[in-house]
Amino acid sequence: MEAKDFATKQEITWCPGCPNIGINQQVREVLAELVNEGKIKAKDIAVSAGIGCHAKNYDYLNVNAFYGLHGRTLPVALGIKMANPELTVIGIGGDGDTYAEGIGHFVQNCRHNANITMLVHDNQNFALTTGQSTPTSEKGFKGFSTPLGEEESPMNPMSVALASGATFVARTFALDMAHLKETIKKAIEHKGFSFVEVLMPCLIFHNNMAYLRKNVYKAEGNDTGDFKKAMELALEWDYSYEKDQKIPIGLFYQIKKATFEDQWAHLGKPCYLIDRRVNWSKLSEEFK
Amino acid sequence: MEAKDFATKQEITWCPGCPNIGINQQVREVLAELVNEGKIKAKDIAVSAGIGCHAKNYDYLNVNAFYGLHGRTLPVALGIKMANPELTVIGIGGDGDTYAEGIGHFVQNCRHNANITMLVHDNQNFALTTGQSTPTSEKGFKGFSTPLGEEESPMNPMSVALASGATFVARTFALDMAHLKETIKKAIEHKGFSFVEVLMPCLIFHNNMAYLRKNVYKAEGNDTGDFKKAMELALEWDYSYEKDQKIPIGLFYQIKKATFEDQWAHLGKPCYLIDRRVNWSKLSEEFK
Amino acid sequence: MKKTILIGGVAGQGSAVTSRLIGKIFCRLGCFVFNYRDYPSLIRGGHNFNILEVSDRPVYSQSEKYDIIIALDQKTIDLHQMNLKDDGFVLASSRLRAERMKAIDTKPILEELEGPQYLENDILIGWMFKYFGVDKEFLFEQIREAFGQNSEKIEKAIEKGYLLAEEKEKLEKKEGNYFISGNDGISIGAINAGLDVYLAYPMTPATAVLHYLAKKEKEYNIEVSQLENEIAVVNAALGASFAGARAMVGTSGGGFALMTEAISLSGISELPLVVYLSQRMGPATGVPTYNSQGDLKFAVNAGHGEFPKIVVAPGDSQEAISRTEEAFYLTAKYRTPVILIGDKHLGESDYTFKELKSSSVSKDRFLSKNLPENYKTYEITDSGVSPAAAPGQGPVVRATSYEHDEYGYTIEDAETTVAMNKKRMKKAEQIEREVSRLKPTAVYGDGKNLIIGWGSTKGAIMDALPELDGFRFLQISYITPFPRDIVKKEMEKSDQVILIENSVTGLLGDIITEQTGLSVSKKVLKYDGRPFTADYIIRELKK
Amino acid sequence: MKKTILIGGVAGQGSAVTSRLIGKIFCRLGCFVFNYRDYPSLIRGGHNFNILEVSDRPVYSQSEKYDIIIALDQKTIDLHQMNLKDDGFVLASSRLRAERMKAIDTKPILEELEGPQYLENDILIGWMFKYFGVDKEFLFEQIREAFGQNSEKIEKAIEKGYLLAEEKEKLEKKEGNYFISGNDGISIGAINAGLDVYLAYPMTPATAVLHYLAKKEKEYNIEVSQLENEIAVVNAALGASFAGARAMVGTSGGGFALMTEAISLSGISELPLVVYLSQRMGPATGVPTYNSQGDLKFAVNAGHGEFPKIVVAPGDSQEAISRTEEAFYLTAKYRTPVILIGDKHLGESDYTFKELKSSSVSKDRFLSKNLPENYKTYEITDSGVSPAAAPGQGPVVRATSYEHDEYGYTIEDAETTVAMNKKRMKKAEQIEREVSRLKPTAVYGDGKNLIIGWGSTKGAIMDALPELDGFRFLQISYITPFPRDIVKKEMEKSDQVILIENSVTGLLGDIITEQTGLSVSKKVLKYDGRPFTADYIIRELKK
Ligand SMILES: Cc1ncc(C[n+]2csc(CCOP(=O)(O)OP(=O)(O)O)c2C)c(N)n1
Ligand SMILES: Cc1ncc(C[n+]2csc(CCOP(=O)(O)OP(=O)(O)O)c2C)c(N)n1
Ligand code: SF4
Ligand code: SF4
Ligand SMILES: [Mg+2]
Ligand SMILES: [Mg+2]
Repeated sequence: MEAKDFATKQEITWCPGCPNIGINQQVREVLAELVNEGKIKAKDIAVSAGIGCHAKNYDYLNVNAFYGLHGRTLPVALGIKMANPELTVIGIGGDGDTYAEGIGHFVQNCRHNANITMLVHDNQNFALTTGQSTPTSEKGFKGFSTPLGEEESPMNPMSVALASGATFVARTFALDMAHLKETIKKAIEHKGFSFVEVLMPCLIFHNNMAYLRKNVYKAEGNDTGDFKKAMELALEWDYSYEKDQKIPIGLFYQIKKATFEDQWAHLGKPCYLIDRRVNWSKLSEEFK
Repeated sequence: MEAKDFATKQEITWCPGCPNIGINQQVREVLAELVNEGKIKAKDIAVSAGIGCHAKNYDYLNVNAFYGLHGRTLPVALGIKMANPELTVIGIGGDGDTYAEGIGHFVQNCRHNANITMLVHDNQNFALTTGQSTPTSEKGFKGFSTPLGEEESPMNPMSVALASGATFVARTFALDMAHLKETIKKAIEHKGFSFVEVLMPCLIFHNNMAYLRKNVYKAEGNDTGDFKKAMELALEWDYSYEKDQKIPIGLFYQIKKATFEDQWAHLGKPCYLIDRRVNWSKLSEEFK
Repeated sequence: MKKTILIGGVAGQGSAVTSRLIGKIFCRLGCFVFNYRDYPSLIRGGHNFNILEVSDRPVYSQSEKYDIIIALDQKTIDLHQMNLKDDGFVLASSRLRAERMKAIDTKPILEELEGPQYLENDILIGWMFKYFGVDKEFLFEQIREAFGQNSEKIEKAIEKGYLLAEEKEKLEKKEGNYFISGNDGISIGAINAGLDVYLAYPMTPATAVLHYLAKKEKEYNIEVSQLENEIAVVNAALGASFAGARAMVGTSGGGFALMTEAISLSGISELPLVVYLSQRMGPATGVPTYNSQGDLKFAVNAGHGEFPKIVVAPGDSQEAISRTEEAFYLTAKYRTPVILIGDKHLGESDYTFKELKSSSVSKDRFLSKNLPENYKTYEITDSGVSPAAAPGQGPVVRATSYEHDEYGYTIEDAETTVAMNKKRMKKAEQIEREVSRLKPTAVYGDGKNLIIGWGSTKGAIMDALPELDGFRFLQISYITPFPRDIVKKEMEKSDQVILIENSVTGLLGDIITEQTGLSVSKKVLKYDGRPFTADYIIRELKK
Repeated sequence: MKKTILIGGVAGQGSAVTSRLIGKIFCRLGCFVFNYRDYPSLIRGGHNFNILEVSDRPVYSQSEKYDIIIALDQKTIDLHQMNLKDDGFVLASSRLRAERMKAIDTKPILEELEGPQYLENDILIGWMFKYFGVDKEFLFEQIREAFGQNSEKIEKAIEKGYLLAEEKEKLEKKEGNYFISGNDGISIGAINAGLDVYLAYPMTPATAVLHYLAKKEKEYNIEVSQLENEIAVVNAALGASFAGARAMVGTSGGGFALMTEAISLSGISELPLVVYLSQRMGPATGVPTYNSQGDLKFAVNAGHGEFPKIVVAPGDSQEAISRTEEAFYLTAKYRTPVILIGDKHLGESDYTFKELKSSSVSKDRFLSKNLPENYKTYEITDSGVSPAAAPGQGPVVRATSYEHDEYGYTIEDAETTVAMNKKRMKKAEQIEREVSRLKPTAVYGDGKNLIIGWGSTKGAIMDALPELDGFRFLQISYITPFPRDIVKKEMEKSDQVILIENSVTGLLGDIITEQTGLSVSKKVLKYDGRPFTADYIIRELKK
């Protein structure tokens, strides 16, 4: 298979040059590779998308997909996994989607540790609704809902994910194709909840391209099994732009842990293949 | 003023001996002290309560109070503060309330850093609904919704609060009255979002009294300005009971930071005192 | 024979457990029992009580006057003895005081048994069953079955009580009956319908379904999970549904409100979903352990935008079983949300039936086989129903919250928007036809005046009916689609039309007018959180 | 004079900004302008267009045939030129191709100005205003006012265009009018009502209110915040309301669904709350930038349990102003939630008025002074309304989601539950009386057939009315409490009754029947996401 087999014929409605295009391309590359390596089956891929520019991937990926409600990418992904543990489930969310509307699901899914991959397209604004501030928007950001400049400090999704118990925590950069690809691939291969924060400029409402290009560096040789080290990496950049700060990308943390599915090993196979003829008299007997 | 002035005449419906009673007592002690020290005014105290055993405090505290919806303690507290920055706002939540239904508000309010105090009565179960598992229930916990034993690992609210940007992070123990009182007092005095995790046994559904009594110790001499040290303290106990683990209580972290209210200094005084006669022709002129 | 027995005590003393045990024993003797449960929102203390209505004929509600009050504390006596019948009495330990009382000196017995305080309940049980002339061995069998290993002391306590009483009546043992609550009915109906995934966040009075199903998780190989909140619950259920599972969620009004956005999603994405809404007294947190039918119009109109929806209201535990099975059938076949609306009274009361019947509706998953490569999730067909598929079967399967074309790709143009709305609304016509075959209404009795009710009021109305000359009862079980023609016909041929509802404003009355243009002539409403009794209805209708 | 001008291009080319500028200039000339906005859900690319209806008489809707198409891209021409009037033409750069076209060679001008591409829009504007005989200096004044510092190049571009055109008409400058969108009307209505706190989470088509108010935050000393989600928004608003603030939230259907639990809380806690629900095409995410009135019944029935609620639907920007002021007045006085229901078409269209009027309702906070020490938040009074207070005033103030006694302490007993429900429902009677004085309906025209509509359909209906012999128009502005008697009387004295609604099923029709028992004879429905035009209505009614 090739990446193009995972493309659809739908007209792209992202802005010309939007980094979402590159992310989409790399997701398709990774899927093709994993299928070719026999690690996953094309028919068994399922994407759960939020609502936002990021989520338009739903229309541009030729795989099983659920375009849910804004903020609910993760519960949907978890539900898919519950019903069919054989599926390779990938969540695609935005920073608004995942860190604002859906922040509660994010924290709890880091803990649930179902074997799903969550890609957050963090462009530090609500882009599709024309550029308002999100929890990762930097202090001073002037969006339409903060015309006088955002006054709060941004949250740090990396440290929140770590503190919430995620077993795979990585950051990548939408303009570094090789890194993007490698990171997404590792995330899908990880058994458990894989969180990938994808830093991406929004050309229209939050163009941090120059800053990111200048300051992003690849964390290498870090001990990905060490929580404290991971937390240090996470805290290196505070999502602000006041001065140059180094921004590490790469795999920060990865550990092995029982997955959510391990809880319900009794289910075993896709629900829809289970024949559930129930013995009614046995079932009702309890009440006799 | 005395603690009893903050009591009401409502019949207590907590179980006999429930640690909620002690927490209620200490909250009243602290309020009386703060009033007597001239630091707050009795008429300017406002409590926001969730729904659960913990929240029955609404009926047992003789102060302005809002008994909101399950999980919404923090948005209500924030709203109160917005409308009247002069109020001393105290949120009272449970672990179900704050870490399950309301976990999203918890993370974001740690960041908002409004000058409010959030007391979480963590009895590691949904008590009022007869003992189901919450995000802090330990693996193996047998509640009615997990009769086969909880299979997930608990979240660690201390580390999540730290990672989310809380400026005051403390843990106390409901059966240590002096510590409880001291901690709550410090929390109310802190300018910014103060998070106090109150470990408490639930006599009926989660009685960890012996374990807590044995393992709780007071963290002393810790550098409360050092994030990493605070994180280490936070991670000392993982909310499990498989083996004895030391459980630090005390102030883990405290820093100074601009509060949410600093954003809207333009409001200045309680909304209800603002005279808002608007010049209509000036207002509508823009559209001419 | 007809006896009303009230059992009361502080929370934790076990009036709920005790009443269920007594009820079950009567059922096994062939009696009909209705068990009403009344408790405040607290864990220990306060005042809990149950009312057991025991009869040799079918009975569906509790009475207002008691033959026996089994008092576990003084408050029970103080609050309820004024409602003793003239020949009624209080049965209690001699540490308590009542006017007409069979006082049992339980203290020495408890000391002898070195048993915990709750054995007092068993002493009283023993006394009472002797009073009713129930065979001791039969009693012990029941206890052993109920408590297994732990039954020894309980048996002894029962025996002690038994020995102290005199036989007053002689209950003949007949063939045993089934004794089941509405919530248990919902639960086994769901299992029998082939439930794969049940998700919930605890909320009274729906929680018992979560508890029951969690216990059965391994035995029936179902996934039962409590997630972080109701929004996670309902969206995960839709994720599961997308992936081919039969999914159900359960909650009460507040949690239901949080689910309404996703109910709309179920509508446009055409993903099957059963939502069990167990009502309690609102608004907001309200009176959380008390009853109301006040969410009806909210449920019927739940979710933004327009899409077909099914709202079905069982009237007792047997109906809970079969309507739940129908809910799964309809949602699988027509791929639109079904709201199963009950309430505290239905869910937490125990009902008796000679047999429990499962519904004959198909248990099929309605998934297509031999899917074309070019599969269209939202294919426009004559019926509006598209052939369904699950991811993993082969072709790409899509589900979306956006308006879409047949493949499920996002569209925004006028024509496709219209076409897809038409497609979905066509299903509403199919559903209407199908539901008309599922007995959406029932008429009991044959007076010229018509009582209309829905849901849990059925019990009290049924028990009142024999006393109400000239009244018949129309039970409406499907609220959406509304059985317009039947209701209209019944109303038109009646003198008076009386709505009976546990609500402040009489919500079904609004729906009836909306759907038929006709108005009810009178509303008998009750909104104190307590369910109707037959006596209450009789009084109101004889006014 | 009546002209219809379509302006279109890809998103980002500025058709929205350009059309608003043109509209505003016409308004300042004394014309009446209606500006319709049509755009898909994307940021760059696609196809956006506006339709400007310009007339010397009041006009409230867009037409289907155009006099001028100002095309910024070829797609605009390809999609719309078939709707040119016989004497209509396309105005565009000569890089584009159309059948009947005034082609302007913009390239050399842009090169000369070394300006960005968007100056092309200004060249076309200049051309067009010359064509209409508008004075150049007047034009420049407008540009300078609109763009301030940045106006220089724009002026030059306009001048270039101006010089290329020939004057065809001669627009007399009359006294200028106001030009305002529904969302802006809501915003200034709220400010004028004394708004303290506006909270929202962005959601089309309500977002413009958040944007407008955020800009005014300092000037009017109001707190405008975007919180983590709609649930935080509405609960924080109630917290603020408790603390004495006039609080409002704004959202669309999906966010509204998430708020319904708290709407119920507003009901039982008796905390004032204004919820602005700006509808779009659902269900779920639906067609997010397109129009619908499909949430009406969801809004009317929003929230579990029973409590008084007010639902008011402005029909244009002027009504948006005054109905918003009324919303604040009613919620402050009666302490129950008010839903201000609008839609994309109302919110994002610009309307013209000779003057903008503010409502005469009281702007009082309705907070009591001289509170007794023994203050009771929920004191039972004859009117059902309790004297209100804010924490900080002195005595303890309470608010609760539980059922409660007069002090606000939790109760669970039957009597108090009934008393408090009665108390709250008494307010509904007061509200009904009060609303009857707020012109809940309006009748336009005087035919024997009745058109009924609500909300944004007013515009097209008003514009159609002069062409519809024998029809009058009943606009219903208060949906709850429903103006039962007026509607009934109007319907009864009419031959035909036609409901016009942007929905699939005709939701107001259901409400009319529910409230009056009467049915409309015909429904003219449109559910393609696009608003009605007068032409469409005329065609449908002449069928
Ligand atoms: C419940 C709900 N609230 C609000 C919206 C409106 N909405 C659509 S997309 C969006 C923001 C998207 O931001 P983000 O997730 O960061 O995605 P981006 O567009 O930046 O990729 C919002 C608020 C919605 N669709 N549903
Ligand atoms: C939206 C909503 N969902 C569920 C409930 C039911 N409910 C009431 S209290 C409670 C749990 C309380 O747990 P916690 O916050 O830990 O308080 P505790 O009783 O343990 O003190 C739940 C789930 C509710 N009231 N509202
Ligand atoms: S608005 Fe930003 S994120 Fe959205 S498509 Fe354009 S560049 Fe990409
Ligand atoms: S159930 Fe637990 S938390 Fe609730 S009152 Fe009893 S002991 Fe306290
Ligand atoms: Mg974003
Ligand atoms: Mg708890």
